[in-house]
Formats: sequence, structure tokens, C-alpha cells
Amino acid sequence: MTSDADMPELRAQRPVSLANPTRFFRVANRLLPWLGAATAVLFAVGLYLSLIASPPDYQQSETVRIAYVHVPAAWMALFVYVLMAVASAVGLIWRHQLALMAARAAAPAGLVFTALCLATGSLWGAPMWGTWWEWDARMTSVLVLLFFYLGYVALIDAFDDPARGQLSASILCLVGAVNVPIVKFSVDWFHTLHQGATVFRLDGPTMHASMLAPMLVMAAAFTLLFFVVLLWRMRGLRARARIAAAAATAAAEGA
Amino acid sequence: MTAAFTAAAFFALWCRAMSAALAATPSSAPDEPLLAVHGLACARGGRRVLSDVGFTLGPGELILITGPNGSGKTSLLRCIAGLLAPDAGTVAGPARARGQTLHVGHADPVKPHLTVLENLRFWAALGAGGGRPPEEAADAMGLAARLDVPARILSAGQRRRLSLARLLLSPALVWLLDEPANALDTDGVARLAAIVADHRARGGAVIVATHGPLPFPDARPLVLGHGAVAC
Amino acid sequence: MLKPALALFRRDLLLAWRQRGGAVPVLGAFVLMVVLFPLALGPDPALLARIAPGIIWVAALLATTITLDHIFASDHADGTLDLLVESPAPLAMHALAKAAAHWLVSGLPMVLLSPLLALMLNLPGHVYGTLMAGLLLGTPTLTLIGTVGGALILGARRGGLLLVLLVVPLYVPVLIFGAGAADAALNGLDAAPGLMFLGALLLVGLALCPLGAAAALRAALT
Amino acid sequence: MAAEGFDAWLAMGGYAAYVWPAYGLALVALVGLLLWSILGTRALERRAAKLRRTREEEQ
Repeated sequence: MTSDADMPELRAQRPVSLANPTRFFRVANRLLPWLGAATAVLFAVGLYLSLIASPPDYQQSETVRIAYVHVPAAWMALFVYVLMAVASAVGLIWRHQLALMAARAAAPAGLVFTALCLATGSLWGAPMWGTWWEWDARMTSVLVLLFFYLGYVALIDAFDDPARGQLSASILCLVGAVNVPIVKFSVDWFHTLHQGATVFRLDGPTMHASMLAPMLVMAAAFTLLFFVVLLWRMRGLRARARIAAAAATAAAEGA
Repeated sequence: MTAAFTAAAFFALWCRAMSAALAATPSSAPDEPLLAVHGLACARGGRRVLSDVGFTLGPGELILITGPNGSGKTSLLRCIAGLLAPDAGTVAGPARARGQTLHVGHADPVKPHLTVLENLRFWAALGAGGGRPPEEAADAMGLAARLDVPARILSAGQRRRLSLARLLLSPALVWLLDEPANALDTDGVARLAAIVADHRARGGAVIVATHGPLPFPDARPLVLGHGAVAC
Repeated sequence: MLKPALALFRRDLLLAWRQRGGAVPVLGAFVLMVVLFPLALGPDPALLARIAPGIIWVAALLATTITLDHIFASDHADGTLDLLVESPAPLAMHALAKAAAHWLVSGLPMVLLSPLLALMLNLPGHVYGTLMAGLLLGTPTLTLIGTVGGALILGARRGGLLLVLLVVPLYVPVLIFGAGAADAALNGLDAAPGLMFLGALLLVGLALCPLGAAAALRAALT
Repeated sequence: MAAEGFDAWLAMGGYAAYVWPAYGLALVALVGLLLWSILGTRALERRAAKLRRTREEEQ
């Protein structure tokens, strides 16, 4: 049969590189210092507006300042999950490794924002409700969202093969994304069914102009901070993938 | 109610998509190769195990894949069977149509609490049948006397014969066998050789992955190691 | 094209009966969980009657969850999953067949047993209809969502524990509408909206969950 | 004057026990997240670079 002589020469095969990652990370690295500076400036302005420059609310008095942290955290909690769902969809449909990586990198930040939202919400509502937790419709929805994040983070690391974990978690993220509006609707329905005595609603009366400014600046600061964290964590994931690949090829050469 | 309506619409859409996907099943010309693999590369656990594998498989042919452990024999078979998405390269040919290739892997998909016959009947129904009846398939692998025995009391060799009997239940053109002779005694290996020879005589083709010696005459070797491989 | 999926459905029922004792373990868990509440909260009939719908729904939800992790596990372990993927019927149809078999062995028995438990919890008679209707519409959705979770955790370390974390948050809408409908009936309000939302959830589940489970099963193949 | 102003500001209209912990939590959460990401990545990148250097020396 075919002897070894005419076997084609062995060509070293470089593992398939991710879709244009080198260009993405080169841009990211150049962007990071500017993003960092912008985040710092926005936080400085935001804190000044929130704590010093804006007036107390006539009904909630000073506690309204908690809203300048609570509401942006709530927005970010939802924004990051939607971003993860879009990235997971792109990653799944077009096998786009970078998108899956972005979703994986964003999860912990989303989890932190959701937890922060719940904590500050409790601190904000406590003076009015008299208790630290009230089954308010919005707070309950955010609580369920927290479990969606926990499920994602737990699932992604539950497999020996990281690619397998990433694939599974992105499917879970899509299933979760379909459920977020359904959960929100059912919790609102639950709230109207058991009409609690909470006259005080978390978002309070319509925003007065002087309150809108700190809110928006803080929201922008939160968003930029999120993208700084996202880019750093994506670089971390790339480094971890390189370490795993190096270890694997070392094992292969050794075998 | 709008949710109910959108769900019903989704369901209708999904059904139509499913039926369209199953419509096309091409027929095969007599001498055209059943399977053409070109530049195939597979990864397993994030690591490249196979790269640039190429060969064609015509009717009546048998390819014997050998190579050290971890050289990607199983991954190659799973790629050809369509169970593993290759990193690069193509697997083409009439055998790629649904139901035309049959993959018998390492594990025996035998349910211990079903009898031998029930297992065979289930596999026949799962693959939409078309091959020989379950009793004949069991007989070919020497299990005729144990049709009503629960599979949990079969020995490893008998369980392997049972999962090999599945090959006879379907009209598949190409058989992909992963370590078929595992745990088989001499009589088992002889029966395996018989059904493979019969399958090749009737125009079918076989790819076998093994690291032990197997009595298959005029097999084309495909040795897996590192880097590109062809035969 | 349905024949392979029907074969899987029949085989699963046969296996459930021979191997796992049919509906007995699920019903056992269901009854046991309901019994725990009076032991914990005291035998006061008025209190129990007021929270009976919630108790029964939570027990049904948890009983479904704990029987889910084996829904694909044995097929994944012994390689039958490869056969399902290669079978002419689409993988989503197989997932639907699996869900149907699991529901027949877990959801339906619980629906039929719920009046007995409602009796034990001193639930007034006029609520039984809404309770059973709600469970009849809700338990299939629980199973459908559960099949997606069961497929996602294949091959994961400590999958059973992970399954609860993945699936129970997705159960929140079903629990709210189901328990809400029964609660409304208990308080003389109109239970129809809750039941209709349950029906809508069931349709959404029927349309999307098999697709999700099929995608998760393909991911489990590598 | 500045002192009372500062004290009044600090008291937050009697709600200091709610406002300051909220901002404190936000600070800890966000700065913690940032540092954890940056330091974690730096460590991983150092290890990856070291591995690449040792492999280059072997070839």
C-alpha cells in the first residue's frame, strides 16, 4: 500500500485565530487610557452634582441622592444583560469567538451592577417603607434578573472544556433574554394583584430638571466604567486562552 | 392574548422550517465516490487534534484508520458523521445525506432495562428503518437466542454485538466504526468481518478506526499522527 | 417524520415505568413537600386555606425540578444522543417527545393528585377547578423549560444543583400566574386572566423550548 | 459657617445612615470591579508572556 516515502511533508498548522482579534485588541489598547480618563472625569462631575449641587427633593428630602446611584445601576443591570444576549446571539449564529468572549467578560460586571442596584434600592426605600425589603414590582424584577446572571456565571465555568461552557451559557443567555420581558410583565401583574400599601414608588414623581442632570452624568459614568472593565476582562480571557493553548500544545508534544 | 398569538405564529414558522429541511435526499450514481473528504481539520477541547485530512471513499472500499491514542481517530469519525463541526475542510458526497451514514461509536447506546429485541426495535424506529428486520440483525451477530433477555445481564462483548447489530437495521451506504472489535471474542470478530464483507459486496463502504489488528482484506490504511494526512 | 419521535416517546414511558417506578417518586416528593408546610406553619385551618394555592404550586414546581436532571443524562452518557442527532426527525421534535414523556410521568399525576392535597390544606371546594386548570396548563410549561435546563447542564460538574439555579428563575412567571389565578379564585375574584396568561406561556414554551433544548443538545455533542 | 454647612451636609437631613452607605457600597463595588479586572488581567498576561518566552527558548 502507500509507503511512507510519498506521504506529503508535515505542515505545522497554527490553531485557527479568532475573528480579527488582533485588530480589535490593538484598538482597545489604544482606547483604554482615554476611556479611563473620561470615566474619572464623569464620576467627579457626577458625584459633585449628586451630592452637592442638586437640591433635596421636597418629598424624599436628601434620600433622593441615593437614586443617583440606584437608577444608573438598574439601567446598567438591564443594559449589560441585553448586550450579553446580543453578543451571545452573534457568537452562536456566526460562530464569532470575540462576541462570545465579550458576553463572558461582561457577566461579572452585570452581576455587580444588579447587586448594587438591589442594595442601594433597599437603602433608598427603607426610610419610606420602614423595612429593608419591600416586594416592589421593580425590585422583584431586578432580583430575578440577579438569578439570571448567577445562572450564567455558574454555568460558564461548570465544564472542563471552556468552549463548551461558553456555548452553553450563551444559549442560556438567549433563553433568559426571551424571559426578561415576560418576568417583568408577570411581576407587575403580581404587584397589581397584591396591591401593597406602598404609596411611595421607587422612581418617585417625574424627574425635576435639577435631578435629571446628576442622574444622566452618573449613568454615563457607569456606562464608561463598564466598557473599561469589559475591555480589561476580555484581555484577561485572551491571556487565559493563550495559557491554556500553550499548556495543551506542551502536553501534546510531551505525549 | 398577543403572547398566545405570537407563540402560535412561531410554532407554525418552526414546523414549516423543519419540514423544508428534510425534503431533499439525493440518490447516488453507481461509480461516483460515496464520500470525498478534503482538507479536514478538527479540534477537541480547544486543541487542534487533526489537520488537513483528505481522501475519497468509493463503493465497496474500506479505510482502516490507525494511530496512537489521542491522534484524533474518534474526532475524525465524528466529523465525517456530522456529529462534530470541523474547524476547516469539507466532507461531501451522497453519503452525507441524512440517514446515509451510520456511526457506531465507543459507547454502546444499549438501555439496560430494555430487552435485546426492544433495543433493536427502538433503534430501527429511530432511524426510520429500511434495513433488515431486528430478529435477522440479532441473528447475524449471534444474539438470536437472547432476544427477550434484558440487556442489563448481557456481557460487554454481547452488548458490543448488539450495538453492531444496529448496522443491519438501516440502508445506510457508509458505515463509520469506532473500535468495533472492542470486547468481542473470536466468534464476534468473525461475525463482524462477515457483515462488513457483505455490506461491501452490496456496494456499501466502511471506515474503521482501531488500534488493534483487524481481519479486513485489502483495506486502505490512513495513519494519523501529527500534521497533514492523506491516503 | 413523527415516527422516530414517537418511538422515543414510547421508549421513555416504558423506561420511566420499568426503571424509575413511573410517577411514584414525583408524587412522593410532591406530597411530602406539601405536608411539610402545615408541620412548619401550624395546623390552623384558616391560615392553611389562605396559603394552600401557593403551597401546592411551589411543591409542584420543586417536584418537577428535582426529576429533571435525568431527562437527558442517561442518553448523553450511553451515546444515544448521537442516535437522536442522526435520526431523520429533527432534534427539536425529539426534545418535545422527551418533554411529553416526562410530563405524563410527573405533571399529569400531580394535577390529578392536587385535589387530595387541597383537601388536606382545607382549601374551599370552589377553588379546586381553577387550581387543577392552572396546574394542567402550568406543569407542561415547567417541563418544557426544564428540558432546556436539563440539556444545558449535560456534562457539567454538579449538574443537578446547577439545574435548579438555571431553571427556577425561569419558572417565576408560571408560578405567579398559576398561584395568582388560584388565589384570585379563593378570594372570589376573576381567575380567568391568570389562566389565560398560563395558556399563553404554554404556547410560547411549546414553540421555543424544543428549539432551545435542541441547540443545547447539539452543544453537548462536542 | 463652613463647619455647620459641612456638618449639615454630612448629616444629609438626618438620612446620613442611608445615603452614605449607598455611596460607600457603590464605591466599593465599582472600584473593586475595576481593580479586580485590571490586576487579574495583568497577572494572566504576565504568565502568558512568561510561558511564551520559555517556549521560544525551547525551539
